Amino acid sequence: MLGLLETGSGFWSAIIWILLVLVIGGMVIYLRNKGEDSYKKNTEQDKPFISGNPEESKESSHLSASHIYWGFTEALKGYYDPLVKMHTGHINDYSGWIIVLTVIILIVIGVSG
Amino acid sequence: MIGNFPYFAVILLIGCGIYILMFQKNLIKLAIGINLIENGINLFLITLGYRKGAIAPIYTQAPSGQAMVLPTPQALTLTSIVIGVATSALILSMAMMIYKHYGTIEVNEVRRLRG
Amino acid sequence: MREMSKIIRNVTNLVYGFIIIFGFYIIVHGHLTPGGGFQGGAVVASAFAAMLISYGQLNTKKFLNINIFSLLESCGLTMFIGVAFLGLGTTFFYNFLANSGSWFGNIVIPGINAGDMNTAGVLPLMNIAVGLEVFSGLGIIVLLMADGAEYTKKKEKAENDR
Amino acid sequence: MNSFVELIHITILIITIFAGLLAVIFKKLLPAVIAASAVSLLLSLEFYLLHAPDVAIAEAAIGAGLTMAIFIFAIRGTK
Amino acid sequence: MKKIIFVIAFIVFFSFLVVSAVNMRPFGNPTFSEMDDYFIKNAQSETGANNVVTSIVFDYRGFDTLGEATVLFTTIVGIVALFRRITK
Amino acid sequence: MNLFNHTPILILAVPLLTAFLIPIIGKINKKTTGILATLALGLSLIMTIVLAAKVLSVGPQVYVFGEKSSLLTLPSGLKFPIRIMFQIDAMGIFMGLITALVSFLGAVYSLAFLDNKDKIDSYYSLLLLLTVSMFGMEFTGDLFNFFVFLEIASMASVSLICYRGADLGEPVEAGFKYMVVSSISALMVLFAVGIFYGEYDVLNIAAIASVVKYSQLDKIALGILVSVLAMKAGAVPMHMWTPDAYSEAPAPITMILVAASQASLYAIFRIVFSMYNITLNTLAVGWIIIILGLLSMFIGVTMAIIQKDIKRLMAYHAISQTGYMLLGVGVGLAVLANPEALKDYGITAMEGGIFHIMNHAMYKGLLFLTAGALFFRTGTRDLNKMGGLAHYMKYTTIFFIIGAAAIAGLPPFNGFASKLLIYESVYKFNPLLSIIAMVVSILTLASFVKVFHSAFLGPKLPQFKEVKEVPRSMVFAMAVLSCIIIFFGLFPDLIVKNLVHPAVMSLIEQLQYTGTVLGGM
Repeated sequence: MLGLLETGSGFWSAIIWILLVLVIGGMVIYLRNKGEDSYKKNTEQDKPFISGNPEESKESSHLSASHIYWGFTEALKGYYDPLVKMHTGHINDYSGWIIVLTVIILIVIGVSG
Repeated sequence: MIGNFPYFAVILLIGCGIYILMFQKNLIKLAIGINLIENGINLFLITLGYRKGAIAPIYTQAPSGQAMVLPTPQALTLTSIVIGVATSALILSMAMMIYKHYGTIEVNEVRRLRG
Repeated sequence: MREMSKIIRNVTNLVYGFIIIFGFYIIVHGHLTPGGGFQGGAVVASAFAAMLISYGQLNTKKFLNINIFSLLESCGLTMFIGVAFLGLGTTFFYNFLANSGSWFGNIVIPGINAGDMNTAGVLPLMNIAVGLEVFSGLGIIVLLMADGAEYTKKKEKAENDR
Repeated sequence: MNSFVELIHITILIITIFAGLLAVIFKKLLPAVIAASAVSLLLSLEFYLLHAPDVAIAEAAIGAGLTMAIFIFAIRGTK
Repeated sequence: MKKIIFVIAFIVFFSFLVVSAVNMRPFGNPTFSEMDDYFIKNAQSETGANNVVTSIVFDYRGFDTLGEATVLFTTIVGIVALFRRITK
Repeated sequence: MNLFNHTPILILAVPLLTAFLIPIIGKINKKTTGILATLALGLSLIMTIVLAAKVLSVGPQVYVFGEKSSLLTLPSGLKFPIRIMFQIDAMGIFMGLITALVSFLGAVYSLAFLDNKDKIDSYYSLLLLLTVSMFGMEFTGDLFNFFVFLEIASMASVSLICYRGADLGEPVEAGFKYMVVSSISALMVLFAVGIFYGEYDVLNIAAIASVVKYSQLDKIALGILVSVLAMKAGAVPMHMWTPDAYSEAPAPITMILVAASQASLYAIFRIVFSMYNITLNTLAVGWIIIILGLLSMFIGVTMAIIQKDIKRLMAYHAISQTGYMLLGVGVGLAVLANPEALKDYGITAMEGGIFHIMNHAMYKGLLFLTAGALFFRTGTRDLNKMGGLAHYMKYTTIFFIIGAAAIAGLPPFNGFASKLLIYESVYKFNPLLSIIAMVVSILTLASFVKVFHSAFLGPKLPQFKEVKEVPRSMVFAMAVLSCIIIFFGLFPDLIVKNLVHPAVMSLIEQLQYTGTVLGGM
């Protein structure tokens, strides 16, 4: 069959996957349409509720890029600090790491015989 | 008597160049380092082509009956010399442009791109 | 770069013509004696460098023009690759003129000889093409870098020197 | 005779290495460039002794002449 | 810390270079030279040039030479583009 | 004179001739240079496809320069070839197809992206030269010739990286750094070439393969070659030039630079598989490549998460995706001496790694082009300053979603297919590696969610009122790449069976490569 990729232990076919997604998606949409019918548009119901405070202006509510994974980077501070420090931008380091890695590879090749 | 001495000259020149590239902090010095490695490798290639008691591989008015040195490394070295001058020219003009924009050619200060 | 003293200028005047002629000799005799397109081109370009150093680049620009050089360079390269293309009847870079009896096609007797200009097929053509390319190319490099040296250095310093 | 030629080889190579070391240790740029250029010049001599006249011409013209010229332009341009 | 690593790496790298220099075949006595002997023997009759090096540069390895000329051309185009504010 | 026999050289020679002529034409009319370059690259794309059909149906092609017949490789009485030759097997033509496609689309994209810049003729000339050098690295069968093309590639890419350097300092800085490291790498390659020459007096890769002994010197040459070429491919910890260069180059050039670094990756595979093959200690070298791959994957993606510059972020992802290729092929190399394991999962792992090369070129190219489109309209690469661009640039948004989904390995896009092959086969080799690869994939998705959120989502910002959709030629280039991604995602088996599997087999079976030149000796 077209689009059937053998992976050695099984197979993958994007077309079957899409058909499955369509079927399941259809079922989900069907279920959703059967749901709550007291919801009405353009009433109080679809306005955001921020504990009774007025909604902020849209410009200031946009989260900028450097804050998105703040918690993640803060939690992994011990990993990130030395890593960022390693990227010094010195040209000497650039060439130095090449020599370091060449030496390591040469030693591994030499030891392994 | 001479043994493998030319090869040691080669690796000393390469070592000088790599030392400059790893530890010295001036952009033009880095260009000199690359130039030194280049020279070392040229010497390496020519040394590989040498044959004791042989003459240059040119038939015009050569003494007869002698062996000739290996010609291929000479052709390779010609290529590598011209490539070397091209490399130096490009590196040096970039160093000049860096000076134009940054006002310095010290490695410690030429690092706006990092992280 | 400012121009140097009168002695140096006179010596350059005297010498640089000979250097250029010697360069072209090396280019043309590339298939007979040591030398060839690269070496000859480099010698010619070093004559330009000497001229640049002794006269200063403002004066040199009167007789060396980057536009003409870049035209010559493209011509040389196109000629080189064109000669390679001409061999396409058999393969790329095929030496179709060698031993054919026509241009540069005299048959040589293997072994040591005095050297005949009219041999070696496409090699002299390629030597000339590469020589053209190399001397104009290195000339452009030298001229541009001399200009760039004036352009990038600190301006007030340049005023002091004057 | 043979050992004499070898002696010349060794001498030239030792001077070459010495010039290379000088190019490393000079802090000022102009002396370093001149030392690097001396390396090229000596190498060109060595190439000639190794029976590579083609390469010797190229190295003398390009390595010692033009490279030094563009290095000097670059030093002028970064001052 | 980093500097110490670099110094050690440099020394080890240099010692590897020394190993390669020691293991290199003896100076002046090529072990194999079949390819070059072919060039020396046949270059004159095949290309008609007395200078074997030239016949290698332009005939046997002509494509390398095209590449080399291209390197020079590339550099010049690059420098012209880099210094385009002056040449205008 | 049958031009059909000369396709291998015409693929290179036509763009090369155009590159030489462009400075002359540019003096007369600057506008035509772009169209001329695009035409030349289109011609070479067509010829590459023709050659690919020939290679895949007939077998590896050999083209000898300056010999009476293009098939005659060995001069009488000698055991090895003396002339330079092109040896194009399935792996080479696989890389060639990537190169041709990517550079053609890059030229099309540049038509609008770099409209009205001064010295535009230099730009197109360099673009053509970069393409030629990549073709040369992939097709050549001669080690010294490879060095020459490596040098052209680094010169051309450096000049293109600092193309904006006449006005700005950062591009020149990036170019300088790249130049220094690539000079070291090229010179070290030349040193290794010298070692081979001194030992065996041959320069042809296939000829070296037939005599290589894995002696002390061969080990040193192997170590140097692997490390410096891995540097050119951007493997950690020698990756630091990658974000600098990729972020400062013009966007279409960044796309081509990705393909150029993959040409270096190809060279590693060529040297390890075709030149040494089982003479080397496959387990040790395989693990070196696997560990390089793991480090690249993990450090690349974790550094990408904290970036604020959109192109720098994508550059770190390029490093991390290179890790996948190294991982897949490294596993294949580690089990090369073990026929059962090779048949069981080694070949699949290599198929995954090699297929990932093509996929990566496509989706990373697409992503860099969308980043370029954002830069073209907004004038900034800083993610903190962007926002709400989906309102203005509908097509770009769609293309970005396709590219991001593909790089994160979401089905049904092409990234998933190759990553699935890698996961499943690597799991059989060592489960831990497979798990790390999956974690990296999740982190990739996370960081692209960040980009999507901060650049495209959000309310309309006042400073971007004037922003509109990019010009048609840029949309065309992105649309072609998106179509390819979707096609590869839907029918991965077509590509794997017809292109990737022959490529893998030509790497594994050394005789397929050397036999075409040396006649099965």
